[in-house]
Amino acid sequence: MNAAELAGQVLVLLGAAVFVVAALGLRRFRDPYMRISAVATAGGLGVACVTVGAVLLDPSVASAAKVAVAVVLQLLTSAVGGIAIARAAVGSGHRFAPGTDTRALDAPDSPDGEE
Amino acid sequence: MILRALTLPIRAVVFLLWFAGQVVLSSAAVLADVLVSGRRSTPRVVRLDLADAGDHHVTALGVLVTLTPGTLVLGVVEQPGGTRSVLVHSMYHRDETTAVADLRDLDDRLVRGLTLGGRP
Amino acid sequence: MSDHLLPLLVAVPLLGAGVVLLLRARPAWVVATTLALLVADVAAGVALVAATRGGDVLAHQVGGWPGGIAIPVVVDAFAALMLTVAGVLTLACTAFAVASGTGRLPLFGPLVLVLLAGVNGALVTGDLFNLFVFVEVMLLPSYGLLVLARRRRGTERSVVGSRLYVAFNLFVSTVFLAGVALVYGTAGTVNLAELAGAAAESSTVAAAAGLCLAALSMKAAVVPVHGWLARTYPTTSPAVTALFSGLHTKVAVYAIYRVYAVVFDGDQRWLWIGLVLFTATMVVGVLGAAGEGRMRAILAFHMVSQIGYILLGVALFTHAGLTAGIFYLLHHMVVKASLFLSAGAVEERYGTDALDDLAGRVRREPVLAAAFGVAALSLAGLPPFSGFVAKLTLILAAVRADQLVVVALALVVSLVTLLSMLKIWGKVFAPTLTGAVGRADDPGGPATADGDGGGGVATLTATSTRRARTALAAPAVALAGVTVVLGLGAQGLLGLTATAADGLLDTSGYVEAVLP
Amino acid sequence: MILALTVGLLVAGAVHLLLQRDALRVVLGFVLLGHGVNLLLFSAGGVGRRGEPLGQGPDPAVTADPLPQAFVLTAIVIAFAITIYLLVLAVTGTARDVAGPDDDGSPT
Amino acid sequence: MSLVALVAGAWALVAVTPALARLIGPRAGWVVAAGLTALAVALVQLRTSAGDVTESVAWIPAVDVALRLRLDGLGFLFAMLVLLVGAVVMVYSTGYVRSPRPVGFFVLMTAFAAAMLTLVLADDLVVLFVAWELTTLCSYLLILVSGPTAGPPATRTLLVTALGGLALLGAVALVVVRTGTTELTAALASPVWGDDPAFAGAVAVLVVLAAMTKSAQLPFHAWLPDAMVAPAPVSAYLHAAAMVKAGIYLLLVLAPAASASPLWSGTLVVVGVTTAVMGAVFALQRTDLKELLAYSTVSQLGLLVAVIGVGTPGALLAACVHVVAHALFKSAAFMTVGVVEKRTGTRDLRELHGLARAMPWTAAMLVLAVVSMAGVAPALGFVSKELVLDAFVTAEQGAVLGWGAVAVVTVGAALTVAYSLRMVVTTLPGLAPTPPVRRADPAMTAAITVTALGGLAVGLVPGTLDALVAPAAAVVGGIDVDQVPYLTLWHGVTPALLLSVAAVLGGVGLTLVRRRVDALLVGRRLFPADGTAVVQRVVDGIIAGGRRVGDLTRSDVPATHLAVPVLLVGASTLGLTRLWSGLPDVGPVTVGEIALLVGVAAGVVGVVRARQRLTAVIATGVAGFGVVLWFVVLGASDVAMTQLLVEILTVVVMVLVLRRMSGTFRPVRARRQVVTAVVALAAGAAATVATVTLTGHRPLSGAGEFYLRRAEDLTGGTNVVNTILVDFRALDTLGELVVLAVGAVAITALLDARRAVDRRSVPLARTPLVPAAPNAVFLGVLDRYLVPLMIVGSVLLLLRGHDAPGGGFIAALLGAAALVLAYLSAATDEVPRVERPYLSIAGWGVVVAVGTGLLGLAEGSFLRPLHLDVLGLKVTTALVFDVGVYLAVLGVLLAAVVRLGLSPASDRRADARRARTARDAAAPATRTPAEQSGAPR
Amino acid sequence: MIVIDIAVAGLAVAFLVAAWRVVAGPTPADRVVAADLLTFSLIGLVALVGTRLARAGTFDLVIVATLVAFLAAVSLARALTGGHR
Ligand code: NA
Ligand code: NA
Repeated sequence: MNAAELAGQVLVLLGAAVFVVAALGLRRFRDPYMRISAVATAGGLGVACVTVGAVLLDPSVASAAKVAVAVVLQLLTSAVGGIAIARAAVGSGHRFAPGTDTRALDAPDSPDGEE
Repeated sequence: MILRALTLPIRAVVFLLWFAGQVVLSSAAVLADVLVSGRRSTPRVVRLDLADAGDHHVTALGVLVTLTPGTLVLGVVEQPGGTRSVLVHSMYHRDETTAVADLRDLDDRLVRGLTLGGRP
Repeated sequence: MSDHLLPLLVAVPLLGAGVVLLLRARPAWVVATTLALLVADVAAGVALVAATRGGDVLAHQVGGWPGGIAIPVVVDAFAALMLTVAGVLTLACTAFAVASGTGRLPLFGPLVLVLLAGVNGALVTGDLFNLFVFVEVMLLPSYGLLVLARRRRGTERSVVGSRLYVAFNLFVSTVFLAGVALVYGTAGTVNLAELAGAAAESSTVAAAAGLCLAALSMKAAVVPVHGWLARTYPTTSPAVTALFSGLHTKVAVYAIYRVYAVVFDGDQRWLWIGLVLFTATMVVGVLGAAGEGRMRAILAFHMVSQIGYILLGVALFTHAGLTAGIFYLLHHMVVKASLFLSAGAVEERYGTDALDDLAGRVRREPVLAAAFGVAALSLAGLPPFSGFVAKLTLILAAVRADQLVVVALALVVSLVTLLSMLKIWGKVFAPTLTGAVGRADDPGGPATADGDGGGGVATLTATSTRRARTALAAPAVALAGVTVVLGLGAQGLLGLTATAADGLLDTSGYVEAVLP
Repeated sequence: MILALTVGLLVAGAVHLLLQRDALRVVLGFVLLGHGVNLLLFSAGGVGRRGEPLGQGPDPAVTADPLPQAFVLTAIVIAFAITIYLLVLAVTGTARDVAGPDDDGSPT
Repeated sequence: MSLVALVAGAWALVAVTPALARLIGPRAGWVVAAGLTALAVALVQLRTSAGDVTESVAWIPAVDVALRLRLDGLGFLFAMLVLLVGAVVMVYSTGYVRSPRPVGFFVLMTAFAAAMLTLVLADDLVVLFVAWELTTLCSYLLILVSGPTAGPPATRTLLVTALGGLALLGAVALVVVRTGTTELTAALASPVWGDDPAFAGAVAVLVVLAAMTKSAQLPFHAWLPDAMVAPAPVSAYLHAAAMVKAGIYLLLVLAPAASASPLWSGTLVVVGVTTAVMGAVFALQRTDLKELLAYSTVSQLGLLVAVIGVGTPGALLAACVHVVAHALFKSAAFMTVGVVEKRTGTRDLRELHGLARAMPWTAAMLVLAVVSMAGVAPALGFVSKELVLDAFVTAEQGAVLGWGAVAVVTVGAALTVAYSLRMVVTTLPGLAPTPPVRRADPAMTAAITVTALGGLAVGLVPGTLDALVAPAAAVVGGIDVDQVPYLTLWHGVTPALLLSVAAVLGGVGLTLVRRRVDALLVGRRLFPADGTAVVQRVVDGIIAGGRRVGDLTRSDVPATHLAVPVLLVGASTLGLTRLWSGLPDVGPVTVGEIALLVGVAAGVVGVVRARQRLTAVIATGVAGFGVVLWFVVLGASDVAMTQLLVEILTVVVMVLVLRRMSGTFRPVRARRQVVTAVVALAAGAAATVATVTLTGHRPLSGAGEFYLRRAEDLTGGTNVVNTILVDFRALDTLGELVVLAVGAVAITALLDARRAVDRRSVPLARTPLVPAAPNAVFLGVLDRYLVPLMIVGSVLLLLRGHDAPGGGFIAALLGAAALVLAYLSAATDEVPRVERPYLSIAGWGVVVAVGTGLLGLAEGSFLRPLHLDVLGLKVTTALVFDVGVYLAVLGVLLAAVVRLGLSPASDRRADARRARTARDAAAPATRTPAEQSGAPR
Repeated sequence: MIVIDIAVAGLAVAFLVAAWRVVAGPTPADRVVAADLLTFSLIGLVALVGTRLARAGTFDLVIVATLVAFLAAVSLARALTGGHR
């Protein structure tokens, strides 16, 4: 077993762990926002770990290049997707878990809710 | 200026490594929470003012904040003057001040690590 | 015609569809191009009939790949006849659509040309999966045609009908695809020629191909899966109903004949299933028709009934039966379209197709009355029209096959057919003969707006001019003329359908043309 | 065997949805039905061989039958077009019939 | 003149009638009469020139049907009746018809004559049937056009007679098939009749049924009186020579063969005798002269049917003579009644009086007709009735039936005398009617005179008829003309004469006590059911039953129409158990596969149980993702990629649709849930059984192996699936791209014809995050980089599809995703970048693909890919073909996004206008936007 | 390869938990988040299974997935607000 393969195995397992944690978060967190937080992280980091790990297990230049592109894309898109869901949740009136400090959302300059 | 261009790759790598470390650290908090109950967080929404930050800057910050376990960008608020802030949902900061400070730190490092000429 | 030009039957209408879609800002060009292509299609059909009347089978491997690998297009007498009649119908219905306004909508031309391409493709393909594809190529434009109406003039009914139509057809197509999958799973090919006789030899192939036939039967509206047709056909514009009546179920019927002849090699073991189902179709359809109160609803149920008649030919699977069935099929395509078109002409003029609303209002339409009367009598199988020859030959074939119960039911059904045709004719058209009947004080304006008989139907001011009325009536009259010609000159067509039947009884010509 | 069960599962779900009155459910039923039939097509090619039919000189002994794959590609795309049309159709008409008739069958 | 020319001449006469009637009005009757007379003359010449004349013209050789004509004694008799009575009626019509352009009337009457002529001259079973049906049609139309109330009776007439027509068709089919010929003479001569009693019996029953309907025998008699709404000339012709006589002719012509069956004779006698008596009783009940005459016809035809049933040479001669007698007196009677009605305005016995004074000549003629009808010497009716009675007396039918029949016939004859007398005893005497009678029309009078006097003249010298009726009787009886007895007025005192006298006495007696008879009969229902009502009830029953049949499927909900096929297909899977040949060889069951099954199951269960639409959509995606993984596992990268892209893009479109729907499904009743669940599980089980039984049991298919081994040399591509798509089976792909392109057109057509329902309005929470513009920043930045990247990726996928996963569809789906991103990332619903001319794009897709395919013709085949060298680069036209695919995909997706997602300017303007009008009209506030977009009320 | 199997198991768990959350909700946003995790799990699974089975198109599929999967997330987010951007 070479270093790349070892690294690959570690990364793959790490990535899987991130997913499991995200799944736990999805299961246990109390409101959509916490869940989004967990999922967006997993989407970025978990996918990155898993794909990089996978390519290390069966390395090739072409695959590596593809994975590099894919990881960057994934980090960007998963985060932006998460933000979009979060804002939509706020806009559609999803409640925060009790105890959440949401004063920042009660800004007095809130304009009228038209597009 | 040229110097900054030359050092950009190094600064970027340093920043990314730092960020990776941050991610690992924050993960610990999340992990500790979800493995036990998922009810240990102290969630809050904080506002981080970004002054005259450009679109790329706002986006980068949003992405990084969101990728960090425990924090999540909820959206952008634009003041009448054109200055923007992001609203961030934070789960594991003790209080608003720490949260804003952490986010401010991230923002500063982001600017230092990934730009040619400071805040664009 | 050289064999390698056969794919043009599909390619030319498709290219035309693309072009007229690009030309849609110039409606006159669209109409002219569409009609020109339809005329060319009919001409090609006639040429193919001439080329195949001696029993020859034309085949071409699309793309020039080896036989068994390429998708073959095959034209024998049966296919050539179907191509011709389908072309004639499309032309007639398009002419009617242009006269009634629907055909002047910019999207009508592209849709109808793609429909034609799909029909042609489905008729000539020698590959089951490709048949699935071409059926879809027929269906998609049909979905568009179903709702086609002037801006914001579509009706609620047409949308609801569309939902049912699309859902049902999608379901049936999926079942058919599953059948194709199972045929491939059992026989390892979807090439009809390679499948020749496979279902007769292997019961697993028979089961798989049976699913294909089941799907085709549903598409053909065989009882007990007939209700969709009766519900959806009346919901669109009259021109489109007429078009569909001539094409869709008929392609399914054609495919049933083809698949049973080639893949099952006319296996006698399963014919009883067909006899039972198709006889039931005959009976249920005609009863349904008798119960309806709108022209197009009556006609739609009649389609169901007639499908039963047509399919009896394949269920007998004798030379006489197949000859009669194919003759019936072609005759029915013409007559049914003629009926829908004359009913449609009335509907366009008076704004409704409800018998009670129309009673006594359709006066001074002797031409339409005659056209409808002729076609109705033909439908009921009365001499001297083509329907009589169709019924006679079919009944002779059934008697020869000792299916006397079927004969008895077929005869009773034709009586009820007559009854329901009289219902329309007597209420809507008949009083025009004397001119003495009918309320002279009735202005003949549109009936209650709630009639909502179908998409885009409205009394067009244009139809009140004499020329427009002639244009509206002409297609129905022309097709009614065809049924007279086919009745008195039945020999010509019967000779051709006999050749077509030969090709179904002995498929070796078909197979050799595809797999030389 | 498991593939066959998957086919059955998808078909069961699809049929359940197709027998509902709601237009969206019917569309989703068709989506599932399409999946089921696509897997059936694969099954028809024989799923004992699973090598990708790519690259030079694929070994027919272990490579998947490419023909069902081509069939499925075609079927997916056709179903895609029709699904989109069905979706549009589902929201055309009046608000009343978009909501679907009542379960007791009162007419639209 | 040949027979064919004769028949053609008759139809030519029909063809010129419209012009004639239009030009010279009712006087056209003279021309037609002349024409018919000329034909009769020609017929006489043909008849005298030689023996039987036979001619044939091919019609439908495929089924051995020819226009075979034959002139024998029977045909001659009936043809003469048809032509001469027709001529007389035509002359009568010139006076009767008042309409200035009576096109319909004359055409139909002439056609009636032509059809009858064809019928009686036909020597082909099919031609005979055709002519039979033509007479049916003519009578229907003649009745129909006669007046505003004629519709229902005409329909009933047609239905009853068409029923007989169908019986005849059945008989014809049986005879043709069993005897192997359609030639009537040959078929009748076949030995099959004697050899196969079942066949002969079946034909006999069918023929009798046909004749019963046409000749108005009980219980099919109702239509004839019903048809009395027709004008007098029509009735005269219908009753005397045309319609009803067709049934008699049919019995006569088939008698030689069908009498081989024992059923024939018995049935005919029983039916005929019953009808004769009941018809006479009915006639006695009527006060309307026309109705009386109609029932008289029923009765007389019954007599004819019965005597044909007796079947002896004497009986058949009697039948032939009575046909002539009946033709004469019945036409005279009807025409007279027509005159009476025209001139007095009524035809009710109770109102008519003084006709002898008012119109002495006509009254005299009426008396002559009535005398003949009553069978009183010296009219022809007497001669024929004597023959009939004699036939019964001398029949060898066994004592009971024979003498019983004689007795009943005699009673019938007495009743006939009674109703005949009844026609004159009250109408002729007395004062002339008060309203001034109209002037008599010479033509009408002449017509009546000819027939009435004809009956008298022939009765006085019956030998003149020998030449006409004896050959006919010979044909029917299958004997020589010499063996047919001669006709005489006086046979001496025979049993028949005694019976005749008894009948007359009885009739006179009944007339004397007619008040008491009337009290007994008039207005009373003698038959369990009124025939007309029965027919009407049957018709109504069929219609009601039909409505119920329609109700079974009267639903627009797809579920109703899908349940049946699902059940049928599912149930038929049970048959697969017989084909079980063990589990297929698909390798061992792995945990991975089970996990896939569980994943798909999660999705399926999720969508099935979903209460919210959003849940259902996402759960469907779960199942879809499971399927994508299946594709990866099964070695189908292209398919997996396509499925994934389709899955995502479908979700995008679904969301565009979701926002126009309510958020949750309507609750479904528990019982319905259970039923659908059971059906669904059965269907699923069926699918699994079918998959296991019918797949996986064979080695790699020949085609599959061919592709794997040969694809690269033949096409140059190493992505075998893609080579199938763009090379080997490009026709499939062409169809598929057309489906996509037309999808765009169909969506456009739909949303042009009818607006989509408006979006559901979701109130937004009042937060600082509401403004869209500042929040578009993230997607906006992404859009700047990803859209170009997607387009580049898309082009790469397109270019390399032949050798690696990719190709037109995948590329296009990615390109479409770029457009979707552009749409999603915009800050408003107006997205100029997306607002592309999707129809043109779709159109170009088709044009490019087909155009490329046509280039292949240069290499010998449509869609044959060409390999070109462009600047040293090897290019295949398959790539250009893929561009067409690409454009088509873009077209359909753009259509959906633009039409559902964007708010085009025109819509916004329309919405604004609608809102204004709604406000201006001060419409109630309850009116929702959705309703406004609904159907115009 | 056992490592990949373990990782696949981990991702499969995430997939199933996400599927459960889609059905369980309770809020629409929860379902949308779950959908997001579903797509991420799918991408990971494709990478792992593809590598495990040595599929040539594995990373092409991954790239395409990363490019388009978030379109579903954004779309579904729009579904929450009834289409408001
Ligand atoms: Na986060
Ligand atoms: Na049809």
